Amino acid sequence: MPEKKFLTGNSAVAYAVKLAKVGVIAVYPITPQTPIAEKLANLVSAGEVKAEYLRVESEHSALAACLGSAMVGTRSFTATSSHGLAYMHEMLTYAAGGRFPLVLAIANRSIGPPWSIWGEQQDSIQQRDTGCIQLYVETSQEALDTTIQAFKIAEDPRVLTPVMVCLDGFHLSHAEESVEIPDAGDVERFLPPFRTSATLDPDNPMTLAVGASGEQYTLWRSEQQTAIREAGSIIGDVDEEFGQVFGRKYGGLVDVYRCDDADLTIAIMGSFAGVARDAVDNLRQNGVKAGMLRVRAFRPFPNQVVRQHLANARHLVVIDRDLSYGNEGALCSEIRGALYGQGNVPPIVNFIAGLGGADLLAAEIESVAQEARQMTRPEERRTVFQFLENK
Amino acid sequence: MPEKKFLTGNSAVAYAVKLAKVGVIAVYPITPQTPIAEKLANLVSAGEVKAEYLRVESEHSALAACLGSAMVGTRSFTATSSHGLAYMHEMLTYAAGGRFPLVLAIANRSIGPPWSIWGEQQDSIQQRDTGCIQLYVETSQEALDTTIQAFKIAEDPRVLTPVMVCLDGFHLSHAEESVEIPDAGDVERFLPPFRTSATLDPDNPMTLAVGASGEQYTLWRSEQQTAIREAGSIIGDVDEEFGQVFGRKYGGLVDVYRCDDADLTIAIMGSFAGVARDAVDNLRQNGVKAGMLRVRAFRPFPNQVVRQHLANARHLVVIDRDLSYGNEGALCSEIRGALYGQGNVPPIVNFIAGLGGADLLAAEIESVAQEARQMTRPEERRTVFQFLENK
Amino acid sequence: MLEIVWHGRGGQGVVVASSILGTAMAIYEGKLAMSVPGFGGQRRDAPVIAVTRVDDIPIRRRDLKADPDYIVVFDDSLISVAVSGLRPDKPRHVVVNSTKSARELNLAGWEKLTIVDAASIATQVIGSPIVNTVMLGIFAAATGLARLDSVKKAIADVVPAEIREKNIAGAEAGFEAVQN
Amino acid sequence: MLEIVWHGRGGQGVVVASSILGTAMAIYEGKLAMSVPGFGGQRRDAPVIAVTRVDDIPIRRRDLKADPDYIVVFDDSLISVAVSGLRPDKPRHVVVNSTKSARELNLAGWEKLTIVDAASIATQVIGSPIVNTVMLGIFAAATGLARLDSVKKAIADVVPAEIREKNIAGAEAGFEAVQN
Amino acid sequence: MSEPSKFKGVGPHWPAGNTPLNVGSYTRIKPKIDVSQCSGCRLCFVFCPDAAISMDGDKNPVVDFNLCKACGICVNECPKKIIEMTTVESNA
Amino acid sequence: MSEPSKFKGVGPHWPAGNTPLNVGSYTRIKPKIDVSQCSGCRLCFVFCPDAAISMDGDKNPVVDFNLCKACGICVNECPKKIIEMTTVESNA
Amino acid sequence: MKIKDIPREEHISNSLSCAGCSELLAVRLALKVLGKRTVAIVPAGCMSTVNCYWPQIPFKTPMFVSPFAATGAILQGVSAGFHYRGITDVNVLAIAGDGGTADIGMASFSQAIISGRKFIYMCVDNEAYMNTGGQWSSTTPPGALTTTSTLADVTEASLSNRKDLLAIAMAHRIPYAATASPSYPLDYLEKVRKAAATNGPSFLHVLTPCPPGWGFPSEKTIEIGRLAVESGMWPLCEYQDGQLRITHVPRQTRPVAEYFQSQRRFRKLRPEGIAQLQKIVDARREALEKMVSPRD
Amino acid sequence: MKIKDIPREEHISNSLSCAGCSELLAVRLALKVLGKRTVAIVPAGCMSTVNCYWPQIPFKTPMFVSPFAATGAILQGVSAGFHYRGITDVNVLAIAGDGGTADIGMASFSQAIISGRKFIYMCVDNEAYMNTGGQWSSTTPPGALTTTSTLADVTEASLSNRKDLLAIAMAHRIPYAATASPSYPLDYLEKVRKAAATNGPSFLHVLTPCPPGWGFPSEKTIEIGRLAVESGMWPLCEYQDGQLRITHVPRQTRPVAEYFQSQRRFRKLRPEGIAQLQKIVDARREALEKMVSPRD
Ligand SMILES: Cc1ncc(C[n+]2csc(CCOP(=O)(O)OP(=O)(O)O)c2C)c(N)n1
Ligand SMILES: Cc1ncc(C[n+]2csc(CCOP(=O)(O)OP(=O)(O)O)c2C)c(N)n1
Ligand code: SF4
Ligand code: SF4
Ligand code: SF4
Ligand code: SF4
Ligand code: SF4
Ligand code: SF4
Ligand SMILES: [Mg+2]
Ligand SMILES: [Mg+2]
Repeated sequence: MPEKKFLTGNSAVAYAVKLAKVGVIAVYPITPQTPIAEKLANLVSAGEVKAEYLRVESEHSALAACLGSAMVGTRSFTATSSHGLAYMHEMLTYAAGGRFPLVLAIANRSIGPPWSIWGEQQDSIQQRDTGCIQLYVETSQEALDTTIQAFKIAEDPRVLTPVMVCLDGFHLSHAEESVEIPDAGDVERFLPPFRTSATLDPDNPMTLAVGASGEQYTLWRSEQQTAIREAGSIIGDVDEEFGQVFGRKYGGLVDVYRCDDADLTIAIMGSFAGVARDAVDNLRQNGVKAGMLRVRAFRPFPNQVVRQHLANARHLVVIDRDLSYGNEGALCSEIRGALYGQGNVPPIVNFIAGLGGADLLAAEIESVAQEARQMTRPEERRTVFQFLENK
Repeated sequence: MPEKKFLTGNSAVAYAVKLAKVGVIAVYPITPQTPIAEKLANLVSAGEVKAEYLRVESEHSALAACLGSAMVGTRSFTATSSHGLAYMHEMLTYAAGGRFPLVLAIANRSIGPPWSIWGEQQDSIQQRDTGCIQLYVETSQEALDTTIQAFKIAEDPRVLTPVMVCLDGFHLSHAEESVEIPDAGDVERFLPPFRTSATLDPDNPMTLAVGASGEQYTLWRSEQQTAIREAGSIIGDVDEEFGQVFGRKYGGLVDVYRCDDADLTIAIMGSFAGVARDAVDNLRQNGVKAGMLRVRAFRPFPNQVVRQHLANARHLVVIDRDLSYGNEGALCSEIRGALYGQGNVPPIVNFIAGLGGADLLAAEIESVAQEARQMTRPEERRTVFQFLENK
Repeated sequence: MLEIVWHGRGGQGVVVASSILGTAMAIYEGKLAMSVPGFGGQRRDAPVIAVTRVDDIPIRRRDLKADPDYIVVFDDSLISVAVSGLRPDKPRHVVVNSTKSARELNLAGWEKLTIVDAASIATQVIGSPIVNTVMLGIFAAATGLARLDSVKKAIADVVPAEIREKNIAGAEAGFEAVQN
Repeated sequence: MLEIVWHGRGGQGVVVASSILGTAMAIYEGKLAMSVPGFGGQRRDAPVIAVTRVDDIPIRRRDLKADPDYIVVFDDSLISVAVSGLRPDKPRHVVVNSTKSARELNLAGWEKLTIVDAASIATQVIGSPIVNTVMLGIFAAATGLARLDSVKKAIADVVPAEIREKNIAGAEAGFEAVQN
Repeated sequence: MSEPSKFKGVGPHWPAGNTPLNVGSYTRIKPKIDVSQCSGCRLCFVFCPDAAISMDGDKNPVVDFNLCKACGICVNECPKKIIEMTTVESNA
Repeated sequence: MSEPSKFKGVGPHWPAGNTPLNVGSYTRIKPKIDVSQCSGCRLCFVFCPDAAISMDGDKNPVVDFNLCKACGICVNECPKKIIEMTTVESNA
Repeated sequence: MKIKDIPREEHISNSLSCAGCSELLAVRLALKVLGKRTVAIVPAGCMSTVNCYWPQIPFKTPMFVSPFAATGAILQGVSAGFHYRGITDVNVLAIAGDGGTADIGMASFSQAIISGRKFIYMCVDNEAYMNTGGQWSSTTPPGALTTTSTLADVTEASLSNRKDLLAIAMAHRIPYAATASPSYPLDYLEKVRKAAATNGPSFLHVLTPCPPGWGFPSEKTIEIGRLAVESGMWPLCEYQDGQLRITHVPRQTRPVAEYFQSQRRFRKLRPEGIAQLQKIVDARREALEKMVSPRD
Repeated sequence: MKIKDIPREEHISNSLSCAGCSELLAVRLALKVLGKRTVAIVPAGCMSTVNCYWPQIPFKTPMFVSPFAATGAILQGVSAGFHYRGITDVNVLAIAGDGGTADIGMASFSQAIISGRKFIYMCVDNEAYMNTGGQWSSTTPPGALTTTSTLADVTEASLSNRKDLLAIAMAHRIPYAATASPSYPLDYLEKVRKAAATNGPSFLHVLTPCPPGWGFPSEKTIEIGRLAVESGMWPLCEYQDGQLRITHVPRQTRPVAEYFQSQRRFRKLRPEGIAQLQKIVDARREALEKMVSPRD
């Protein structure tokens, strides 16, 4: 029987890990992810989760340990944030290139200096080229549901690629709200037992993670690219199937709000989509046909659906909780790439907001949206930092 | 007196470090960078370089040690490749956020698995969001000259940001060619003594790398962004001044070849620009108005000059020696971003080539260019993998 | 949407109180709710706030910049902070743990005001001066927002077993203190 | 552009030979040159190649896929590999270290061909069977591409001090072996 | 939150010893020392983690309420047991 | 370079023990064992890093030229000194 | 050194640490001996977090917040940089936690020792990751609860299950290393002095009781530290020129049970476990005495 | 075990290693004793590089090429994964170099031991980073030249300047650890057997002479290993149940000078240096004998 609980995003993830019957958990503490590690430790010692709980010495080793256990056929999980995710960087590339189907939860946080334990998406954005799938969620419920979906996506024989489930630090990881915990039996039916292709098995000996060059190397890399592109459709399918079984779905690659007839669209990722929805409603009350496009899958990047939903937008505000220093917000430049070459594309305001844990209010989005409406020439571009413009 | 030598790209870098009078060198071995570490070790023990040579236990520590020595007012240098650079990821973010003016040489190499010791630019491309400046060079001479320039750029009070000098593994790091070694005195005049802002100094005590949140945090981040954008013009100025002193310059942010009247342009980074030049000449012999745009500065990304030089291009081939799995080559999507919103932008073929050390031949570029000429609608996009299309 | 802002000091259980009320509203009062803890590594005695939001439709905002309908203050040294800068545009109910009078607390102006010496109740009933569950009882009685029963169930859900009973008793005591 | 391809085995100094010739041409013959070593972690005895390119204009290509004008083979077990698949479209000069005859080596067809027992020269003069510098002398004499003097200067630049003299002598010996 | 940086250095660094906040301001119980009986052994001064006790002259320990967090260590460690915790109205 | 992968597994992994190349093929000097004097002590078999020596039956060590890299260890370690390096024409 | 000789000048105050924090006390006292010309490298952990958030900057001496794993490497760099510039009058001090030293920092710690450079590496050991709320670290003692180790009692495994940093430093043949406790200020500060006087790497392993993390009232901080030494849980030793010696033999030795009962983190420890641990502690004390007593 | 008992079955062949590689020999022999049901974790280093490049795959048993720093963590994961699945008949073996163990891998190595999980960690020590061409590692002996340490002679610093992995493992109270040499196959394989029989972590530190890296002709590989033991440079010991013992006392002891003269890497070592090192080796031998001899 489904059960209702009042949960933080972190606890929601922990319950998903429990429902997914994970066999090995290796998590290293870091704020704001730590409560996931702690909740899982409790569930394990309470016997509610039958998993091996590894206390490794770093995040690099946490992911490495998961690789090791996955390699011998055990579903494995880790979670981290910020410097911890940065410290995993080599291993993320390794897990993706080696096609290991792992699931990581990322409680998004900025990376210092300046040090900040608070929320920001820079940590996972910095991993955009590692080959891992990245899904960003809005609510505790979505965090739980997406984590379950993530195992199914990662382990799909056509994908076999690690999946990062990203939840905003504190704003989502630590805020509590109502969550429906799915029935264990339903989850078991939805999520087949762990499958992987690369195994250390004396009965079928292989050398894993071999070397290659030139042509053979390129072949394997192109297969890796095919798989993660393929994941694009699989993410949608899994979300659909999840909806049929559990009655909740999230739009697959993107989640749209009042977009169809919008001529001003706000693109965003993660839990600030909530205030973006408020901003959309307020703008509409003031006669601005606004809509919101929430990108759930940042990798693979959904170029096609983004094009589709922005086809009619005349103004675009892209909110980035990150910044690719020396260029612009990552979501913004990826969206530019998606729209490249389309007939009359909209001018874009790139709103850099929510850095270092800053709250984002609907009103702030609305005022940036009003700025955006002043821009008419598609080649116009503006980057607006929260707080600083009014200085 | 300038002196002519027959040098690999790696040795050229080592001579630049000598000329820059670096005080602390901390390098960890990895192919294809290792010869830099070895050459410097020899120069130090031969007394030709008066520096402290640190034998650390990892690349993370190599860059950390450089931070430490820079913090007490010593010009510091490290170099790495591939997994080593990936292992530095956290420290790169740290050095950039902390505004430490360091110079790193990167002998570009792929990151496994599949393992490959050979050339590819994935390793440095994966660092595009860390806040470091990235300069890609074509020849041994440019490697030497750019390394000297890099110190001046990094230490400019307006910049104070780490600079990565990227040279293709093997094709450039290990191939030998004629190099003019600048006169030590000239270099001393060109490059002022080491300056930095963040120092551990008992006579002016500060706490370095502090924490912050929200508004103050955002302020520091926006200053970081301003500094690296500013570096855009400073890179050009330094290259110009270098030209005046030493008679060699490289175009600053980009280096163009027969671009002015080109209606088919090949965009590329690094040492394969050589074969791209051949391809351009051959194409022109066959009546195709081709040109080449070599991007030297990938961070900061030169949106404006790229726009300028591609204004008239009707066809565009972007060659990426990297791949942002789940999207496309990084150079390609950044160029899309740069051209976004311009009047009739060209359709782009993204040619993924030279992975895992593969050679790239002019003929291969030419045939992709011919493909590109078939494309007419700006929204058309094609990703072509070397080797695999003809399969 | 109703917004309840909790003020206290590190160690007084402000975040837990907000979590308990949220649980009561979301699980036992059929509402939708969200509890937003004051973020950051507060150490003991530092001022802490938490915000509980209650509504019939999904709650979208997750910030701490609330425009409170209810203000609950665990430590009367924090009152000035708690009520400063509040626009007089809507009725707000202030619930305070204090031995002082409204005037002493400079709260004379407020018509919706509940002052109870929750500390001594807590010390008596729970055996420690940690007032959060007592304040929940007081809040329930004074505002009628949640039924005592729901609050007690929520306490049972949130509070660790070994101190559960005491805290339920604490809530009851707080509730009665207002009733009578 | 002239392309010289060097064939040998790990340990025979193929890469160094290419480097020395490149140095000779670039520094002492006023040409532009590039030396491209066979890439990768070869271990002893594995076949290795290197390519030297020489031109009057900047050299742009850095690959190993050469269409050689000169083919230098340090180990006659590699000849088949060295000459296989070469289009007959241009004259190519083959220089081999061997005790065998052209026929035994299946090189009868080649008009530009130099076969010298460099190994015994090396053993005599240098005291080890490492033939690379001897082969450079032979190459210089047989092809006239570089002056012996330039080769000797280049050896002095590239080879470590302790074995410098011997190797210069080796080059001379190789040179004379062809002259006479 | 405090006003953004006016300090003109570059990057997230800050002059040492800048502490606008008085950590002692959180607590209203503070130690009271009966200096008349004090032996001047200085143990309270030594053991106070927060540098809240200074020895004025050679004998008298003085508590700085702005720094004192009321941990009670001095009370516990004073060999003469002449320090006690008392509630103060204003703590600065 | 060899032809690209036909192996149907996913990712950069490969079935164990696949060695198309014979590392012994590089060298044309190989050990020759005078088995008539061999004591069967097996030390050559034990010390050969490349598993190039096998004991056929209980007595006779046999060298597999496809695997032998001509390191000379067996020659050096044979207590009876009955192994010598000889040049072979074809090495397989 | 006498209590009276402890300098009055303060080099850190107004820190956001919890009340009764002995990590802060250890730092405060060490800086008194080391003085103004000391630069501190402080990796992520309580001692950086409570001392680095703008605009509250409690260190009066230069301080750098170091990445968690990099302490040893930063030390090498700072020490080498000073050496390159010929600056010899500055103490280079690291203040790292147990997690930052024994776990994620182990590799750079180990290499820093081997580098032979001059620095003082101080590990303030509160036996868990306290800055993140008290998770298990590899120095967490057997029987202690943390938020990620709910180990209810001592098991065979759990006994070896703890890193002995002094032994590890000795295995590196470090010139100077010692265990210490701020509850014994003179012993502690004498060791800080010796560490600073060492011409090469030195290591101080300081036990720093943590009121919220260990579960005891803040006024007991010093007392708990004393109890750790008197119960034999934390012997005060020193390793110099390859010789290990005990620097303080407690007048009275207390049963470990007293130590365990003084802290909530040990609440799940059952009598058998306590008895077992008493044996181990006695054995260790004996071994130690043998080890330090000159052979025959 | 007798020579005759060494299994004939080969589990690795056609490796691209150099001729006379004793790392390969160590692996080949170990696999003979451990058998088919062994999974090998091999971090970046010669033993992965020469055995992993498509399409040449010499391992016949399962093998994983591990990231350089992660060996210990992968071991934990593999061991835990097998344990979770109830698989108990597979040996989990790491084959890591000195660089991969003593330098970049130190943190994960250290934590793997503390984890108490069952595995065999074998360090094949050729005393430098050979896969990248022979750079200094923290096990490079004093007086040896590498491409990044041109240290011409022994200096006070350089003497301590070497990590003793056995001592470090012992400081972790590891259940089983030993030094070994493939030049002593029976001693070596007996230790492999014991390591496999240990119900917990075990560590084998194997000296593996490297012809190109050390500068000696490939046929001397075994001889050099013997010389290392007979000269006292590489004592063969074993640590079990907290006891250290010497497993092989060479019949004859040779002067270290012989060892140094046998390898080009020591060519810059001057007589005074050699004399100094002879003293150190003698002292160590004595200390070792004392240490292992039961106290009075
Ligand atoms: C790479 C990385 N991983 C994790 C963290 C999060 N983190 C910061 S401090 C800390 C715990 C520190 O524990 P310890 O070193 O024992 O110091 P203490 O706080 O106990 O004084 C952790 C896990 C980090 N900052 N960086
Ligand atoms: C993070 C990282 N840094 C550097 C390297 C490059 N690297 C690969 S193997 C190796 C040396 C290995 O030395 P060792 O561990 O002693 O093994 P050996 O080759 O000597 O057997 C190095 C430096 C790497 N693969 N990964
Ligand atoms: S109570 Fe604590 S903080 Fe206050 S003075 Fe005493 S020891 Fe210092
Ligand atoms: S501890 Fe007590 S006796 Fe000693 S100085 Fe302080 S107050 Fe005086
Ligand atoms: S020469 Fe070396 S490889 Fe060949 S058989 Fe003898 S030992 Fe084996
Ligand atoms: S070592 Fe010599 S004697 Fe022993 S088996 Fe081999 S050949 Fe025979
Ligand atoms: S948690 Fe412990 S160590 Fe950290 S500041 Fe508080 S008392 Fe000090
Ligand atoms: S370099 Fe040394 S260790 Fe590496 S393969 Fe060659 S012989 Fe073996
Ligand atoms: Mg700690
Ligand atoms: Mg090695």
